[in-house]
Amino acid sequence: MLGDLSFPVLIASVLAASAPLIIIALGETLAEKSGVINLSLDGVVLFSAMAAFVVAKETGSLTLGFLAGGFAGMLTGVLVGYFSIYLHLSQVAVGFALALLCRDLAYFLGNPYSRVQGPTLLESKPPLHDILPSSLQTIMTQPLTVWFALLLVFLLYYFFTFSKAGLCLRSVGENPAASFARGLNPSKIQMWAVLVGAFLVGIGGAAYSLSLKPGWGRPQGAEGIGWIALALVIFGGWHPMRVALGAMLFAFLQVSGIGLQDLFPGVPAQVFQTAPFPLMIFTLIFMHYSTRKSRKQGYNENSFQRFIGKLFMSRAPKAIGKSYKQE
Amino acid sequence: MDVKFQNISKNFGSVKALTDVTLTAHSGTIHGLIGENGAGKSTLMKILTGYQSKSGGKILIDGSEIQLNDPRQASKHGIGMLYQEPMDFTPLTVLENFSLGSPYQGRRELRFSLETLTIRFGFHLDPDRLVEQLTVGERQQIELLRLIHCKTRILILDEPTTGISPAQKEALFPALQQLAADGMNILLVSHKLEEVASLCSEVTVLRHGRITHHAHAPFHFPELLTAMFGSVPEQKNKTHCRTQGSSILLFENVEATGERQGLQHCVVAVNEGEVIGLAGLDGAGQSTLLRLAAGLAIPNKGNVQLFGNTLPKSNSASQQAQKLDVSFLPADRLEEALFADMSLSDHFSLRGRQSSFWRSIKKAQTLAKNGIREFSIKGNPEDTAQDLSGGNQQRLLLALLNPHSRLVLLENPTRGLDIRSGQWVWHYLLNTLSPKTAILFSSPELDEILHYSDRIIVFHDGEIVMDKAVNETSHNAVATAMTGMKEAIQ
Amino acid sequence: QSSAAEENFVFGLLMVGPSNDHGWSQAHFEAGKEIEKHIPGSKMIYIDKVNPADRPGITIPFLVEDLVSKGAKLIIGNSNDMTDGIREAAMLHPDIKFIHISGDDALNPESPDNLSNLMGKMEFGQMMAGFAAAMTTKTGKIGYLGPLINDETKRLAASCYLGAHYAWTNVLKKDASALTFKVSWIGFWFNIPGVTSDPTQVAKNFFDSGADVVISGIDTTEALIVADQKKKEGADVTAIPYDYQGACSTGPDACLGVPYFNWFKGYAHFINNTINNTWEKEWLWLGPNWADMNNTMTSTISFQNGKAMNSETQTQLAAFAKGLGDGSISLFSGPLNFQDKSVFLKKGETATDMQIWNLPQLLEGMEGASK
Amino acid sequence: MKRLSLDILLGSLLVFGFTALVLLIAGAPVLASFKNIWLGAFASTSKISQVLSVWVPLMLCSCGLIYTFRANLWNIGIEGQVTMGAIGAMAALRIPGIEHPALILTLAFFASFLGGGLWGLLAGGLKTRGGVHEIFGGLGLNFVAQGFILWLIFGPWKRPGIASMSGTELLPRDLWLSTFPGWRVATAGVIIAVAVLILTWLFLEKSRMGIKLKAIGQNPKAALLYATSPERYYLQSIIIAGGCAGLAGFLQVTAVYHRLIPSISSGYGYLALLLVMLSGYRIILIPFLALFFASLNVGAIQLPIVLQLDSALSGVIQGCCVLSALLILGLRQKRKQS
Ligand SMILES: Nc1ncnc2c1ncn2[C@@H]1O[C@H](COP(=O)(O)OP(=O)(O)OP(=O)(O)O)[C@@H](O)[C@H]1O
Ligand SMILES: Nc1ncnc2c1ncn2[C@@H]1O[C@H](COP(=O)(O)OP(=O)(O)OP(=O)(O)O)[C@@H](O)[C@H]1O
Ligand SMILES: [Mg+2]
Ligand SMILES: [Mg+2]
Repeated sequence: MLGDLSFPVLIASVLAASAPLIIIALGETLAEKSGVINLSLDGVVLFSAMAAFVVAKETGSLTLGFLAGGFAGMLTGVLVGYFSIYLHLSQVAVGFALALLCRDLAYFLGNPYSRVQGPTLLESKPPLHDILPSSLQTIMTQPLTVWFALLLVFLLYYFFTFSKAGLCLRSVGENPAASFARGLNPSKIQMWAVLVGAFLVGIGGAAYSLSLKPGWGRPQGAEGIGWIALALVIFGGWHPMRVALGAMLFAFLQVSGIGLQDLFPGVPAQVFQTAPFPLMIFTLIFMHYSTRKSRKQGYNENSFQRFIGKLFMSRAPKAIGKSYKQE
Repeated sequence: MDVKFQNISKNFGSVKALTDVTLTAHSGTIHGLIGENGAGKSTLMKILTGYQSKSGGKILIDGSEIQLNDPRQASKHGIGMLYQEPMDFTPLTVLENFSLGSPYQGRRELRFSLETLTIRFGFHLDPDRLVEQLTVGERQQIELLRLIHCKTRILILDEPTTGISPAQKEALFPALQQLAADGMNILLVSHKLEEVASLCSEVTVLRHGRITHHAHAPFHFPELLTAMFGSVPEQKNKTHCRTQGSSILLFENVEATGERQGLQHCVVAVNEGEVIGLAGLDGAGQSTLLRLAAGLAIPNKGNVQLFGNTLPKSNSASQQAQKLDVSFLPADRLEEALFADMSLSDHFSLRGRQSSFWRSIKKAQTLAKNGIREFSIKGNPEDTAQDLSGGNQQRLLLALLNPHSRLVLLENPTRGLDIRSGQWVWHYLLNTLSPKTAILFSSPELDEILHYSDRIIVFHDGEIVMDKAVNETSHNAVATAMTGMKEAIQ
Repeated sequence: QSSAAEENFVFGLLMVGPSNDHGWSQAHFEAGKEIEKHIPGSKMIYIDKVNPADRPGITIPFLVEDLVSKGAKLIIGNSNDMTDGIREAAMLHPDIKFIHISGDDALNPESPDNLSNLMGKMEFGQMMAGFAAAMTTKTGKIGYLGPLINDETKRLAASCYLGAHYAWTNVLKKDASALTFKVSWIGFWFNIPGVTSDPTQVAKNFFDSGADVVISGIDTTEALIVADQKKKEGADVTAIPYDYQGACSTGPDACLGVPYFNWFKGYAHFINNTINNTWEKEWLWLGPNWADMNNTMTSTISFQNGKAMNSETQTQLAAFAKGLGDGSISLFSGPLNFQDKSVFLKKGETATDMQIWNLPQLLEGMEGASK
Repeated sequence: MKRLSLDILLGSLLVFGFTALVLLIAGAPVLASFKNIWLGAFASTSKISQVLSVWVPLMLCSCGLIYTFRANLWNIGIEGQVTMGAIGAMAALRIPGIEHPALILTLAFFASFLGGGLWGLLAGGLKTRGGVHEIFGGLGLNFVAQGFILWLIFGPWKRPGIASMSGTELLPRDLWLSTFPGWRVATAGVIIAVAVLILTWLFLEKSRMGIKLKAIGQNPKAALLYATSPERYYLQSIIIAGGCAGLAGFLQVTAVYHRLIPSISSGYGYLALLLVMLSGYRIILIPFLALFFASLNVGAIQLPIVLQLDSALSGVIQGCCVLSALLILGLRQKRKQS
């Protein structure tokens, strides 16, 4: 149906293509759960992709490359955090300016490194590769970033749902004043969430330049991904699993868009490539509409209904976008 | 552990919330703290939990001074507070709310602790329910259990019974007494004299940020009421020359959400020229009623009729009401009625229903100048609204009031005003506006209501518990009705 | 400064992509450097990424004006997409000479006299690429990563297919139906995220769906990078980049070879004519120097073998090139049908240059969109 | 006044310091870079007029954004509004059978306003009716507009023979907006930009609508008490913003590119967002800042030509300006509080 890709291959490509996006979107989820919108994603992804590639190229070490990507992300996180949490400036304004700044900074500083060969992260065989059925072999032969992304989904899910620290972080995003009243330090918690989130965004950026779209250049190929990640967080209702599913859906649309070219020869190829972006955002709008009623009623009696409700209802952290000022 | 407040004072900018408060609460007792709205009770308690900083004074525990810069330090000293406005996380579950701020425990143990405590206090709480689906009372129950679970030794309860049913009270009160008997120091903030009387061994009354009364059980209610609300003023002869005419505002069995309990079974008719005071504790339903009449809130059931027109149940209701010359002045002026960063003359430009496309800045300035002169506003046309003092903000709002208003709705019209400004406001409302204008106002000051209104409507927990002409009632009757004491109403 | 400009012959180069793209633009850039070396007194000034996505709001006439103000006497625009801008600039500056790469304005009698066209007969290069690919593939599936659909790209893809078809049926003597040649267009000469298909993803899809050789027709080297990555992971795949002699360096182990341009000869021709005042409006379509294909001075089109090409293919390819050169192998000759089965060339017919230049659709046997 | 100049001085120092640092990291000569940007923008009339041709659409977008910022809306969909304006203009220009160029151009003018305005209305409707934050509605619509223009250029409006990224076929010469001899910027464009600036100033400072927008932006709740419906004014402001952006699209088509190209908006919408933020939402500053931004954009072309640097430096400077301004604002507020 979709070009000549067999089903396992399709799954494998979708997994591979979605991994960096999952990491980025989860980083943003972490920050937003604590109440801070980091709108700078689109630039930060490129900036960290550039930093990661340059460091990996210079040192020959992929590990250092990924770390450099993470720290480049974190550096921007410091700015977002300081400006919005401690100076109480508009998170949207700071993030937007930073998005454009980081993008251009990446292009400017990365120019000498464009289109040169550098280290790339390769696919590796899963353990017990040889006794797996061949379709599983295909699906599970993936670069480490894929495993990291999947692991991160579960880690973050566990963190938010079961851990004490995760609960504290969520509580700050819902009602920082109440968290303060219970002895937490909302500003500090938010700062940590932003920093770790930005670190993950940086890792995601590095996953682009070191694994999915190896190399650096203008364009790198990760442009526009930051905006999609922001939309995914909403699409996923701030729930790690759903965010990840959203990222996979987006990757599926991108991968299959290429095959659609043959099915609809009259439609220009470019249209299929732009389509996932608006589709993503309009799914979001649709979701918003369809869950509005049920969110208003919000009464789920038995545990099964509660489970379904948790799965499909999306709700922003209550204090999102407003930083806490202590009286 | 005994707590001693020594010469505590607290300023919010120029507002003196507390002045020189000295008070001791002993362990093993329940100490009551009462006073009218805005007396400073909550502020005093928040200082004890480190949630707010104090401007002056000391806090001593068992005789030694302690530093309380944030709630964490307070909780180390065993101080915990049940806040008046629920300080919880509505999208989280009961269990999660219970665990936040508690010492670390496994989930299973936590659940077990919660369940044991609910049984002990006779509450009914499903640990997995979302808190947003609970009533305010249930939310306070969680907080209370959490505080007890956290081994709090100084327990502050700021109006713990706002949403609690009589049956739950019967479980709660003995439990509190038991806790006190076990050596806990409980500070109880309340408006409900009955509760205070049945629980506390000592009571302190705050008024305008100062201590006005201190008493040990048994209590003499009239004395307490006087200390709370001020001296009962003698009834002056009213020299109103207002004409009372046909009915202009009708509430037909209206039900609406808003404030704490919303509004239920509300039937009210207002006539031309009437001045009606809405009495009740904070959030008992007065504000919801005013907003319904102004078209700013939409009833869930029933209709609001203005001058024979039923207000539409849509966003256009407020414009409709304004077309019918209804004016509304909210209590929170900067939040709800003024534009903090805009100049006074800009406010005058916005007023009214001029249809011209352009606005004349000159004209607005002239209007502003006239307004400033007529209403003695301390300020210039170019000043922004936030530059004005609270009193002058209220004068500005009055200057902006539609002079042809047929119905004026005021929420706490003298909030933050000194006595003379307050009198001036009333003079303006009663004498400058047309005598046919009806005035509906709410106020936390009982004296004000008794003094200016022709008719008093008293609210309690979202229902109207009394609706009488002012001559047919008394200060005491209203005060007791406000606090929900049924027997005194008859 | 003007005196310095008189001593030197300054020429300007407008490149559509980055000057270090290891592809189309870099080939031009290097040719400019060669000119500086071989024509005394010549000096290149250049600007790259001349496309509306990278330089929003900047138009060709403005850039030309800037280059002219810096003393340029001749301006080269290296993209088909600059057609309108170059023509407009040529009209605004009648005393400056213009070369538009890959266009055919000069064939139009109404176009300005100071504007010439230059192109290389890459058809031959692509035939060799196709040949090498068919000799190498084990699965019989070849992917062609196409840019956007126009006459130039259609004829290049078709040439590539013809080369592959020749190798498959005439050299390997295999059944024509066992060869799949699939073209996927990304929408532009290089990746513009959110606008074009992602070439990395397209190349991956090719390999994932069974192709083991991908030929790139775009300006950048994504196909080779993906092949290199796959090769390191143990897959037996190769790729053929495009345009630039050094393109293999981004993934040498997976590089089968690269058909590339040497713009030096064409540049030198026009620049010498300008210096010697012998300029005339020309439409120049230069081919390989069959005698010495890899001579950068004389051969405009060439094929550089890569590390991944085995020695047998190398000898066969050399023989094939020889055949193309002496005319014993002529691939654009009948019987040939278009993709929609209509007849392109009858048996015995050979296509004219213009028929090839304006190829209306892909050929029968190729998969992929023609419009 | 003294404080303002101090702020500007401090801000410039920050921006200069950061940019110099970036240049040093890239191993580039700092002063030469600044000098070349300056020369690249102002060294000749051709350059100045190129600066103006960037200034015009920036002005139009910024003026539009002032309306939405007044109402406290984040109209990030402005990019798509420029694109839809350009599409509207092109649609009008393609109407067959109209002989008179002036008539077609006038038609295109209004069509572009309409195209941008309706696109704005869509984002506004999603906000007021759908409860979708304008940032996400706007972003989605940007992508939709991008897809739409690509479809037109590669589909129904493609060049005869070849569809290409270089856009639709060139407009006939008589539909090009005329320029003064020797200038590259369309006279009509400058006039439109100045007129829109004056109108915006009049609307926002002198009309009742302006004051109402400001009121709604500051306190939508209070606006209700002044018989002003926030929803209506949200929609009005975003329609006007979209319309102004649409006019920028009209000029991009008729005065700059003379055809429709995929990236017709040239990123001016996003740049204008930065610009308006930097201006602190003051109309008076907008023409000057637009000139500053435009000269950076144009002047930075010299970096690759002369110094072999990437011209993205202009974007770095622009972003840095906004962040520095925010930083200074934040620190001032913080000091005021304590
Ligand atoms: N954060 C604040 N900023 C400014 N003023 C405040 C603040 N909190 C309280 N106040 C003012 O301090 C005074 C005391 O308020 P407080 O909340 O202590 O009253 P209370 O006695 O608890 O009243 P109630 O019975 O209504 O709860 C009031 O005048 C109030 O307006
Ligand atoms: N932020 C400010 N900027 C400029 N002037 C201010 C500001 N805040 C207050 N003022 C001015 O300072 C004076 C005192 O204000 P303040 O609020 O302390 O008055 P107040 O004594 O509380 O009066 P009221 O009883 O009317 O509330 C007023 O004239 C007011 O206009
Ligand atoms: Mg209180
Ligand atoms: Mg005051």
